[in-house]
This record gives sequence, C-alpha cells and structure tokens, in this order.
Amino acid sequence: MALVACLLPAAASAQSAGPDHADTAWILTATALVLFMTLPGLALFYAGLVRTKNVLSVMMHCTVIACLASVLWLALGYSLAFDGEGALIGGLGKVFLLSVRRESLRGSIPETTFFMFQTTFAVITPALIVGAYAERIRFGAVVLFSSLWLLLVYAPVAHWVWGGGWLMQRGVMDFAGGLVVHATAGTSALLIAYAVGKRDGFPKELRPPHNPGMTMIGAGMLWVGWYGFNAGSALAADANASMALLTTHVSASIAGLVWGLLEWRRFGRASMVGVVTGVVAGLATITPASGYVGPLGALVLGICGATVCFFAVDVIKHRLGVDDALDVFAVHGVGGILGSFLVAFLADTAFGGVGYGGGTMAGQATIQLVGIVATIAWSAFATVGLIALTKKLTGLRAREEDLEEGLDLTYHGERAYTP
Amino acid sequence: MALVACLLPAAASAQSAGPDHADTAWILTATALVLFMTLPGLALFYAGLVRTKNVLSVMMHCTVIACLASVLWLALGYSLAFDGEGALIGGLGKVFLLSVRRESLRGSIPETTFFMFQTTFAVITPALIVGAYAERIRFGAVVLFSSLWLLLVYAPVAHWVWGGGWLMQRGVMDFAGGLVVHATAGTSALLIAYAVGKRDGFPKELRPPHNPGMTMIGAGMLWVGWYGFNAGSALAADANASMALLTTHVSASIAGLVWGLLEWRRFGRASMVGVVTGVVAGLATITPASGYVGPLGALVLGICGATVCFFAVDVIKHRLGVDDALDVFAVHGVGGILGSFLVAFLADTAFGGVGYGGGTMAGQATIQLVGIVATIAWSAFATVGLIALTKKLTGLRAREEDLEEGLDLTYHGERAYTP
Amino acid sequence: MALVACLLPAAASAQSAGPDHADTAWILTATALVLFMTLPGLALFYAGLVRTKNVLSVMMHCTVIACLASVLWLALGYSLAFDGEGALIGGLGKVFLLSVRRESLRGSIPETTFFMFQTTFAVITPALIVGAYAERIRFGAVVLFSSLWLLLVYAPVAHWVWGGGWLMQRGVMDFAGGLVVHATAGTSALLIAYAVGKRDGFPKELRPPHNPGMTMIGAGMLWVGWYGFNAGSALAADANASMALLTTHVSASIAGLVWGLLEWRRFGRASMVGVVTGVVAGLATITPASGYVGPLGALVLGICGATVCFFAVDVIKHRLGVDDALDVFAVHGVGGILGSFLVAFLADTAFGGVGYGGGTMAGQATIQLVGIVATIAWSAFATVGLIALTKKLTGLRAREEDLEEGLDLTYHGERAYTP
Amino acid sequence: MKLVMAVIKPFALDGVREALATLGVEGMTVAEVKGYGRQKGHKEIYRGAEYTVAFLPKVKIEVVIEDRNLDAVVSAIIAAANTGKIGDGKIFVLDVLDAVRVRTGERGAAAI
Amino acid sequence: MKLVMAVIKPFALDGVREALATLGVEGMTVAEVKGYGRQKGHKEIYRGAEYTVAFLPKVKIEVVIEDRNLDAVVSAIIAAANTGKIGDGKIFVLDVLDAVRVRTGERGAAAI
Amino acid sequence: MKLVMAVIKPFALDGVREALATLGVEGMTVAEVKGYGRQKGHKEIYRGAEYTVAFLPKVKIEVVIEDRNLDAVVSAIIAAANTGKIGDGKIFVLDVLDAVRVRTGERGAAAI
Ligand SMILES: Nc1ncnc2c1ncn2[C@@H]1O[C@H](COP(=O)(O)OP(=O)(O)O)[C@@H](O)[C@H]1O
Ligand SMILES: Nc1ncnc2c1ncn2[C@@H]1O[C@H](COP(=O)(O)OP(=O)(O)O)[C@@H](O)[C@H]1O
Ligand SMILES: Nc1ncnc2c1ncn2[C@@H]1O[C@H](COP(=O)(O)OP(=O)(O)O)[C@@H](O)[C@H]1O
Repeated sequence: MALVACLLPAAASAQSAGPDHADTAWILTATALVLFMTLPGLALFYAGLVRTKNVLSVMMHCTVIACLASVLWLALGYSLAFDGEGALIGGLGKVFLLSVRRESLRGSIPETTFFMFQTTFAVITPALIVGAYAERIRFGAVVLFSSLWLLLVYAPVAHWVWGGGWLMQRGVMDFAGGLVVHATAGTSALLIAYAVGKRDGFPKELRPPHNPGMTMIGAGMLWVGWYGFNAGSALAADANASMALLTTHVSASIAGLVWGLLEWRRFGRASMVGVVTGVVAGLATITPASGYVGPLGALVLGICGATVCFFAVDVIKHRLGVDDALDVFAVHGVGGILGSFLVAFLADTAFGGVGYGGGTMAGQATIQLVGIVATIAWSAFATVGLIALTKKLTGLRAREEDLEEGLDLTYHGERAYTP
Repeated sequence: MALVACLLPAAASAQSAGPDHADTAWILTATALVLFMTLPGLALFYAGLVRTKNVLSVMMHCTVIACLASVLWLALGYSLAFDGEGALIGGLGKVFLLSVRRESLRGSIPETTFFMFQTTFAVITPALIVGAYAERIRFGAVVLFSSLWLLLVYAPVAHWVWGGGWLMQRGVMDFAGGLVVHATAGTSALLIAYAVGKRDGFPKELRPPHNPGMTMIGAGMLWVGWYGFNAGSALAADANASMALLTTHVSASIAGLVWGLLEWRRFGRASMVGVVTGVVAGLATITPASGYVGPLGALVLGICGATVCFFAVDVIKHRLGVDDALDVFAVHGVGGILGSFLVAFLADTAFGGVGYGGGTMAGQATIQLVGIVATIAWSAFATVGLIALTKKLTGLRAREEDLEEGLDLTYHGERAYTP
Repeated sequence: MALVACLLPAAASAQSAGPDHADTAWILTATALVLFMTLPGLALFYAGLVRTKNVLSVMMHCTVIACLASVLWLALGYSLAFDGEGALIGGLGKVFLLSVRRESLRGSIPETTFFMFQTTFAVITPALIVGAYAERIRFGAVVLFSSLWLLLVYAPVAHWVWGGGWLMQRGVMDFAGGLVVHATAGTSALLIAYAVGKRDGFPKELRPPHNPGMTMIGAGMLWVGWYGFNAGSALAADANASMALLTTHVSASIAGLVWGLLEWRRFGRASMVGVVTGVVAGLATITPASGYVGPLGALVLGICGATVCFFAVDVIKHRLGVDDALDVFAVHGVGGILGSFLVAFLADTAFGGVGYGGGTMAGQATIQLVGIVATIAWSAFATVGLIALTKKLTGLRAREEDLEEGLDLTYHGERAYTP
Repeated sequence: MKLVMAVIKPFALDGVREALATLGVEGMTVAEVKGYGRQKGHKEIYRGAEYTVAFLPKVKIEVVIEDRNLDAVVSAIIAAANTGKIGDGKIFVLDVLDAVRVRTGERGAAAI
Repeated sequence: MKLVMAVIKPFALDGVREALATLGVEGMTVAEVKGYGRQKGHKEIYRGAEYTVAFLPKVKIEVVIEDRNLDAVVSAIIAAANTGKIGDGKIFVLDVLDAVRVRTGERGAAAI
Repeated sequence: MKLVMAVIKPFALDGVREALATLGVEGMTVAEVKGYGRQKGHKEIYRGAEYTVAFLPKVKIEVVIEDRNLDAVVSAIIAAANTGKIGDGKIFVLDVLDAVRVRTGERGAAAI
C-alpha cells in the first residue's frame, strides 16, 4: 500500500484542487468495511469459540480495544507511524492530527481518509491477539497490554513497512499487512498465550465452541470486510484495488475447501468451523500479496495457507502445548508470515503478478526474509517486556475462582444468556 | 447537511450533463450503511436488551416501521420535507416522486439517490422510539403512532432544518440529525414511555438483558452504519465527508471509554453493555456536529456525551421514575440535544472546526438554542396529541395477561427460541 | 444489466486510459454487498428457520457453496458465461482468467471488477437452493450437485441473458437476475426438494423455526446486500443504479407490509417471519425489473410479489405436498418469474419506466415469456439429470438415524449450541 | 424431609421465591421446563400456516424442606402463584430420605 | 400416586406425548437434559482435533399419575420410545405423597 | 434403588462424572438449573445501576443406583464437588420404586 501511496504523495492529484472523490468514496467505504471486521466481525468469530461464561469478556475486549486504539492512534500512534521518513520511527508532528488540515491530501485522498483507514487497521491488529489470551486474562491486563503494544510494536512496524521506514526504503512487499498486522499480532499472541497459562481443561477436557454459528457469522463478516482491508490498501478505486479484491476472494475460497478436505481425510468429516477457519487462513495468507499477485498466485497462496495453518494448529497446541486459545498464531501469524514470504515468488509476472519493479526475485525474497525476521524479532522482544510489565502492574492471569465463575460475571457483571 | 447541499443545489455539477458518479457511489453506499443501522443493527441492539418473551416483537417493530416509513415517505413525507421553501412545511409537489425524473439532480447526485439516503433516515428515526415502549405496547399502536409521527413530527422538523424551512434559513447547524433525528425521537420516546406505563418489575425486579452479545453486535453495526449516516450527510465524497467520518469515529471511541470508566468508578467493574451504550451516546452526540468540528472537538463531544448520558439514564429511570425502557431519551435524545448545543462552540476554527461562515459563536449558540427548544416543543406537542389518538383508536398498553405471556406469542404467534 | 454494459463495452471510457474510478468504487462496494448477502445473510436467514440439530449444516452448505462456486467460476464458469457471443454458451477463452490482464476493461470498469461482481452472483444462486433440501440431504450430494449445477444451469443461462447469448440478442429484460438467478434456482429447488423427500414430521408435526431472530438478521442483511445486487447491476454509479436501488427498496417495503396484512387477515396476527419473508419476496420480484421501472412500478411489483408468493407457499407445501423446506421456489422462484413477466408492462414510460428502446410492450412481453419458459425448461431438464447422477454417485437423502441425530453432528461433528 | 416440586408459570417465580423466603426457606432449585395440563398449548404462525405447539414454557421449582413446614410451603406457593386461570400449575410432594450439604458433609435437616 | 420419570431421545417426545394422551394422561412436564448410560457420547471435531463429548442430549419427561395407571403408562412409553438401539432411555418410578392444583387448591388424584 | 439428586457448581460436573464412573455407575442425567441457598446470588450491572440476580447457575445431577451403592456414591460426589466454599451444593436422596430400560424392557436393578 505504502509503496504506491507514499512514494507518490503528490503525484495523482497534485494538479487538482481537492481530493479525488472516486478514490475517496472507495477508501471511506473500505474504512467502514475494516471497522466492520472488528465490530462485530472478529468479536463474533472469537466469541463463538469460547465457553458460555466468557462470551461477553471476548466481546468486551474487542470493543474496548477498538475504543482505546482509536484514541491512542489519534493521540500518538499515527504520528509515530506516518510522520516523516525516519528509518526506525516516525515523528511527533501529527500528534492529535494538530498539523493536519481538513484539506490536506495524502495521494489522491484526504489525509483524514487515510488516517481513518489506518485507524481501523490499528484497531483490528491488537484485537486479533484477544484470541490468544481469551478465557483467562485479567481485564486490566488487556487494557494495559493492548495500549502499550499498539505504540511499541504496531506503530513502529507500520512505520518500517508503510510509513517510509527502513523496510519500505528497501522495497519490502506488504500490500495490506502480512507483516504489519499478522506477523506482529501472531508473534505476540503466541508469547502472551504462553505467559498467561492454559485454560482449565486444556488440552484434554476442553469444551467445544459454545456457538459455532456465531463463529460462522463472524467469519462471513471478516471475509466481506477483508475486501476493504486488502482492496482498500490500493488507496484508490483502480485496477490494483480490483485485482486485490479478486485475489483475496480466490485465496479465501480455495483455502476453505482445502481445510475441509484435510479434515475430511483425517476424520471422515469436514466441520463448519474448520472450513471457515480455512477461509480466514486463506485471507491472512493473501493479505501481504493481494495487490501484487494474480488469480493463479492467489490459488497457490490459498492452498499453501490452509495446509500450513492446518498443521500449525496441531503443532502449537498439541506438540508445543501452548494454549493459544483461538489459534491466533497458527492461523493469522503463520498465514501472514507465509504470504509475506511467498509473495516474493508469486509476484513474478510469469504467474500473473506485478513483477519486481526492476529488482529480482532473489532480491525480493531476501528483503522479505529480512522483513519477516525483523518483525518477529521486534514483536517478540517488545512483547516479552510488556508481559513482564503487565504482570507487575495489573497481574496477567485471573484468579482461579474467577475463572470458574467466568470472566463475564467477574469482570463485567454480566451474563451472556439469561433465559 | 442541508447547509452544504441545498444552498448550492446546482453548483457542483451544473455544468455537467449527469450526476457525479463518485459522489453518487458514496451516497449509494451511505444509504446502504444507514439502512444497515436499522436492519438489523438497531433491531439487534434493542432486542438483546429485552426479555426472551419480547425479542421478536422488538424486531418486528423495527422491520414494520422500516417498511411503513419507506412507503409513507415516498407517498408524502419526502414531499412535505423537501419540496419547496415554505418556512414551516414543504409542498405536495413530490408526492410519490411523480415529478422527479430519473435524471433529476440534487446537488451533484441524482435526486433519487438523495431521496433514498433520506428514506433511510426516515426509517431509523421512528424506529429509535421502539426502545421506549418496548415490552408492553400493543402492536397496532406501534403501527398507528409511528406512521402519524413520521408525517407530523419528523417530516416538518426535517423541513425546518434541512428542507429550506425557517431554522435552515436562520443557519441552524445540524449536520446529520441531532435535532431532526435524535431530539425528535428522544422527546417523543420519553412521553410515550410515560404514557404506556412501566414494565412489570420496574425498577426493582427487572431482569437483566436477555442477550448482551446481541446488543454488542447491534452496536457494532450501528457504529459502522453511522459512518454512512454522518459522512454521507456531506452528500459528496469529499474532505467534509472524510472529516465527518473521522469525528464520528473519535467521539464514539472516547465515549465508550468514558462510560466504562464511570461504571468502573461506581461499581468497580465496567460492563460490556455499558461500553457500547457509551459508544452510541458518543455517536448521537457527534451527529449534529460531525461535519463542523475537528478531532479535538470530537474528543470533547464524546467525553461530554458519555458523561451526561450516563447520569441522564439514572435521572430518568430512578429519579423521574419514567420507564423509558431502553433509554432512548437518556442516550439518543440527550446526546443529540447536547451535541446540537455544543456544536455552536466547537465549530469555532480555534478548535479545528469550520467556523460560522461569517456569523459569530454567540449568534450560532442562540439559533442552536432556538432550534433545540422549537424541536422539543413541537415533538412534545404533537406526540401528546398522537398518544391520545392512539389510546382511543388502538389502545396503547397490552393487556396484563398478554404481557405475562410475552408480546412475541400474543401479537405475532412466534417464539424467539425453540430448542 | 448486460443490456447496458455489454452493448456498450467500450463506450463510456474508451477514450480514457484506465477504468472509471467512480464506477469501480461502486461496483467493488456492490460486490462486497452481494457477498454479504450469502455470507452471512442467507446463511442466517435459512439457519434460523431449521431445527436446532441442523443449523450448522445449513451454514456449512452456504459456506462451502461459496468457496466451491468461486473456484469453479474462476476455472470455467465465467468463461462459459461471458466469453464470446455464442447463442447458447460462451467459449473457453477466459478459463482461469488467463487472458484477462490487470488493465482489461469491461465497460467503464476493470474486467476483474466485473468478474468479481459476477462471482458473487454465481455464489448466491446455488446457495439459494440450500433452503429446498435443508435438514435431510447428504453433504456429499450438496457438493456434487451444486458444482455441476453451477456449470450446467447457471453459466449457460447467464450467457443467454447477460453474456451475449440468444435471449440477450432478442432483448430480454433481466436487470439483475429474475431469470438468471431466481427462476433457475427456484425451479431446481422445487425438483430437488421433491426428489430428496419430506422432512420427518412434514407437514403436520413440523417444529417452528428454531430462531426467528436469526432469520430476521439474515433478512436485514439480504435487504442491505440487495442494494448492491440490483443497483450494482447498472455497472456504474449513475442515475440507473440509483433508480434501481430506489425501486428495490420500495418493492421490499410494500411487500413486507402486504405479507403482514395477509397474515393478519387470515390469522388475526402478523408474524415477524412473515413480514421478512414478504420483504424477500418483494426483493426477488423487483430484481429483474429494478433498473427498468420507476417508483410506481416498484409498488405494483411489491404488492403482486408478496401476494402471489404468499399463496404459492401454501400451494406448494399443502396442495402439492412438496416439502420445499424453506420455500425457495414459492418465494424466490415465483417472485423472480413474476417480476420477469411484469417488467414487460411496468417498464412502460407511462408507469415511469425506461420504455422498450424502440420495441413494443407486446413484443417485450413475448420475449419475456420465451425467456421464462426457456429458463424453467432448461433448469428443470438439467436438474433432473443432475439429481439422477447425484443419487447414483453420493446418494441424496441422509440415513434415517442420521436425520434423527441431526446433520450437524452426523456430517460435521459439531453442535450449534453448547451451554 | 419432603421434596416439594411445583410447576408454575414463569412470571410467578419471583413472587414464589419471595413468599418462600419470608417463610424462612433457605434454598431452592429452579429449572426451565415445558409442559401441558388443562392448558393445551398455543398456536404459532409460520408462513401462511398455523401450527399447534403442544407445550407451554413453565418453571419447575424444587425445594426440600422439613416435614413440619410442608403445609406452610404449599400454601405459600399457592398464594403466590395462583391467578385463577388455567395453567397456574401443580405441586407434587415427594418423600426425601436424606439431604447432605456438600461443603460440610452435614446431613438431614441440618443440611437444608 | 406415582411420578414416572422417563429419560428418552428427543425425537421420541412427540410419540410419547401422543401415546400418553391416548391413555388419558392429562398433564406432563418436560425438560431438556443431557445424559449418558450405555450410550457413551460422541466425537466432535474442532480445528484438527477430535474431542469426546460425554453427554448426549435427552429429554426428561415427568408425569404424575394414579397408581392404577402405572403399568399402562410405562408400557405406553416403552412402546413409543423404543427403537431397539442403545440410548433409548430409562424410566424411573417414584412415589408421590400428594398433588395440589395451584388454581383450585384441589388435592390428590383430583389434582392430576 | 435410590435416586441421588445433587445440585452442584457447573464446573464440578466433569469431576463428579469421572468419580462416579470410577465407582462403576453406568448412567446419569444432568440438567442446567439455577438456584440459591446460603449463596445468595450476585450483582449484575446494567447502564448505571446494579441489580441483584437471586439465582446462580448450577447443574442438577440425577443418578439412580442400587441401595448398597448409596454411601459410596454420596461420598464420591462430596469428594469431587467440595471446594469448601458456599454454593458447593446439596445432595438429596429419594427412594425409587422401579426402573425400566426402554430398549429391552428390563426392570429393577438390571435396568440401571
Ligand atoms: N400429571 C402431571 N404430571 C406432571 N406434570 C403436570 C401434570 N399435570 C400438570 N403438569 C404440569 O403443570 C403445568 C400446569 O398444569 P395445568 O393443568 O395447565 O394447570 P391447571 O390445571 O391448574 O390449569 C403443566 O404445563 C405441566 O407442566
Ligand atoms: N442410572 C441412571 N441414573 C440416571 N439416569 C440414567 C441412568 N442410566 C441411564 N440414564 C439416562 O438414560 C439415558 C439413556 O440411557 P442408556 O443407558 O444410553 O440407554 P440404554 O441402556 O437403554 O441404551 C442416559 O443418557 C441417561 O440420561
Ligand atoms: N432446600 C433446598 N431445596 C432445593 N434446593 C436447594 C436447597 N438448598 C440448596 N439447594 C440448591 O443447592 C444449591 C447450593 O446450595 P448452597 O446453600 O448455596 O450451598 P452451601 O450451603 O453448601 O453453601 C443452591 O443453589 C440450590 O440450587
């Protein structure tokens, strides 16, 4: 995204007096679609998978993170990510958008549109992590951890990759957030899941999802919203946006089928939660590549994404024994990382991709690897620090009797279903 | 909205042969977003808060009002609101849109687009009142009251403020409906809630919301749809629309946090229903101001909206003892009125607002006050009459045994959950 | 739709270098809206109507069909429908979109945008049929039947009507799929419902819908998404799109009221499921006519649609005794066919329609009838063959003990609600 | 000890709970059930047809009490749940051989 | 009087209800429960793993009858609920000391 | 035969089920219920007000056993469900006159 928009900040409409209404129409729409992914999409996707006593806590996490991240992003995060061309971090010039006027443009759209589109990304990324610590974290820890994580992990990596930082300068490809969104959230999810400990009953006595239908509704909304996430990242209503939407859809579709097939081969039955998990894996995997590849690349990414994530779930949960409760790392993290790597190959014009703009496949693969390693390393490093701090300030894991009673009642004084 | 669009009806595209496709694209999208607010957004938001036996009746109210209001708006309401420049009421020239051609423009967009955008407002406004009389009103009363209310309250006030009437002529600021939507619906809600009497058990033995998750889903949809409500009211995909979307989002976010904080201070816990109620209060409060203020103004509006509405709920329900069941007045009414007043100050360029177009803050404050008083007065006056009429024609409150049995079964022959 | 777009493939933007961003913005949005109709809209609409033990199977059908149809449409279906001007079927030139470049246009929009918009139609059409065989079909049969049906029924009829085939050449009017979508799906639904046999308990001991609220949510989403379905079919953000959105809304609104009135006259009560069923009947009925008629035509279509479909449900279920479980034929099929016929009259400029482009009402009525008969005949013929094949390869009806246990657990190893 | 099992209308629950609390009954267990008796179900509408649903929603209260409280408890339930309309419900009395408090292991009257 | 408590498969409920109605049984109370017996639960799938769910959904019917109807009622339930497969269910018979109709205060056999 | 009816905390169900399985108890029936006893409900928050909810969610286990197993079963339930906090629950014991297996028609001890 940044590639297109930020290197040419004044190109498209420098000559015109105002924003391109058409591109603005599309990015405003995309902004609505991405907010929809979190509220209520992700909240439903996750809430359906937990037990009845923790349903509202998951929804609360998503809602409060949306509110918090929005305010912090306005206050500081956006400026750190998108102000200036520093290699590692942006400046403070856009704190509270004080320096941004109603008429300021970013590319062909108002900067306020760009800001809001980015805000919805800043909302969903920490919200993704909710799935890792669901059903056992203290509410205060969610508030503290998510706030600091947004500023310490998300904002810097967004700057590196999209805001003019060192990875962008080296030409890393991350169309809509394989690194910035999924690799950061996935890595941190794995660590905090480990730190907060297992759910009671994990892994043998686990209850099945309390409401898989809710998960399906959420997945449908994620799918629809992801059109805005990926195709909006073109920052224009053009052929790039269109192809990004197409590859997003194709990857999701084939990935749903592949996950279903794998379950069918292993258990003789395909589950609905399985198929929609495959869809989400396909969506995460195509994300970094969506604007760079063609339909065939999307098929390859969807197939690889579903397959690798399918086995990753098993490895994380049953081999490593880490209770990443709703598989944030295995599905989002692994998918995003995989896509961030494979795009180096599938962007080749031979596969219908956009090519390397003068560079080579090998060169691109190298910078993609560098980007992946750096993103994981920084996310892990900062997360370990944040976990320690959170443990000290608010505590991380809820008390045993509160877990029994359920987080809904304990922390929020509510119950999900009152007959 | 009207300020921008109606004073310049022919400016933007007078020279062109047809509508501006970009603005049209955005307003068509915004229309879909606003319909989405009612169906299923508001229906879910409300239905989650009632008891199991009245869930479908609330959904039915929202659906039937959507249908009814649409047809009546086409038949008469739109013409009353938007035909001609009469001070108090529009004309009959656009009844059934007979005089509107496929190619007719309103500003830069087809008049049919403007009509449909306005239709979704005409749908949601009477639907907001559903929350006031929920769980005890007769179905016939809903049909009769809502129909007449649309024509007697909503259409005239829409004309005053947006359709060229006396308040618009005096320059009242109501970007997306603080007066037209929230003050009218809120005032009438309070009165009809009082007239229909309390729910059994109010206030001490009340059951908690039967499904807070449903309410959260609805709130998420309202939030997303409100982008269309406020940013669509710019009637173009321009910098104004973009800023309106931004201020909408910021106000919602901070208001959710503030409500949560207030609960936490009072009860030691923040509830999920509380946070989403805060979000909605923030959205209602920013509505009249959304296109006129900047990010800082939005923060102020969100903080004030959440705080004032939080206490208003208590005052109405526990001091006044009026069972406005789902707090339509306290949240929507109070929020909308507050925002309609505060915009007079926060529109100042000093706070990043658009200023007063030559006027002064004091002058604007005066006209805002006049607008608020007039809107409340007319809404109250007409509603009292409508209540009397409804009582006579259909009866208002359901019979005691029907209340016990639940409105779902009594009036609609259905039950919400069949295991 | 095709009428407008395909006869003028190069008109609108032939002179420009790239796509019209405004039209692209709208069609990308419409694509998201139509996907939303299926996932989660239709899935919810249907799932609410079945019994608790079969909820997930219905959602699974919708999800898997969405995935399957998308991949098959990319691989083959789109090419069969939209490649070349053959009278009966398209060519193989666009298999896997191999010949389509990122910059290829179709009318004023990228061909990839057109492809994706069409993909969402190819997804929802076979998914509509789910309602006919719900609660008793084998999962393997759904996969096999839907895949072949897409290629053998949907793709050819789409070619006839929209892709340059014989009906299009004769000027058949089908703005958004009365024939292509609703007549094909409805006809096939009736036949497969008959072939798969009745649900246990049909017709006397049937359980009421397990969750009518879910159905209402789905109906709301269908309504919102239908804006994209019909107004997107203009393939531009112009006055046509706008009028299509308006007529869609008006027909839905009046049809909901009419269905409610009919129930009220017959049973003394109007049900919520009834009203939303009326809305959907109104939406199906306006679909073929949406871009050709005006507001009055829409009122007529809505009234006729609701009335005829209301009685059709009774005829199919209780006279013919065919257990088309969720009334796919009676609501979608009958509505779509009715609208496809009535458009011949209501498109007259006397009723505010667009007229016949030189032709006559009688001529149009003839070609509409020919289109209806041909579509039904081919759908029926091919479906009978597909049913025979499916019976042989996978079996059609689930085993008696699996029906008792419920399809969710039997085929998918999941349960919808775990307390 | 006796087990008093009362099937009543859902809305009557709060009244019965309060009435029993007044009597000093210190515990009760409630389940959502459905049933029919003289009151025979209701009609539901679904797409142009009416269906008879045999069962109506009720709540079942189970309360274990000492023998000497039996009459008072039964009377209190009747007083609180009686509306004079069919469907008001039934009370059944069963004998209880023993009661145990899980927390302490106390038995008999001490446990209830 | 006797309390007949039958735990059966959910789909058998309608049949049992009809069978009892034929016998002239005028009331019953039904609860959704879950249980296991010989039939041992089932496997559910969740993201690449299979979990054993111990309990199966059942319905519990409670019907209070006069002593002389006991055999007929038990036989009718068996006839209506028996499919010959495991999990068909169990019937338990308990003694009922008294029955009261809330609406009228009637007691004993007159109340059921 | 005896009917052991235990009202316990929901999370204790799995433990009780396992404890009974170890004892050789071959069947049980479980219902979601709500109740109060010493433990008096909780406070819920709703828009600026706190409401007292009288009832807490519990599960009710019903298991029919042979007389000679009674003490072992009661002890096993106590052992598995006891946390020492109020709200742990109660066990009630009732007499069962007969038991029938629907599938086979077997009666008495053979049926449980
Ligand atoms: N014989 C019975 N056995 C078990 N439950 C019964 C019996 N008779 C009635 N009930 C329960 O009591 C409820 C109310 O009974 P009903 O006959 O409608 O009350 P009334 O006779 O006072 O009008 C029924 O819905 C059912 O759940
Ligand atoms: N001893 C028991 N105590 C209580 N309920 C029981 C007992 N045995 C069986 N049940 C109930 O009866 C249901 C059916 O029992 P099951 O043993 O599966 O039937 P069958 O032996 O006829 O195949 C169980 O799911 C359980 O709810
Ligand atoms: N007398 C009673 N009759 C019926 N159920 C009871 C009775 N006393 C307690 N219960 C049930 O047992 C549950 C636990 O009882 P409680 O008194 O809270 O336990 P404890 O005394 O061990 O702390 C209650 O919620 C209620 O469902």
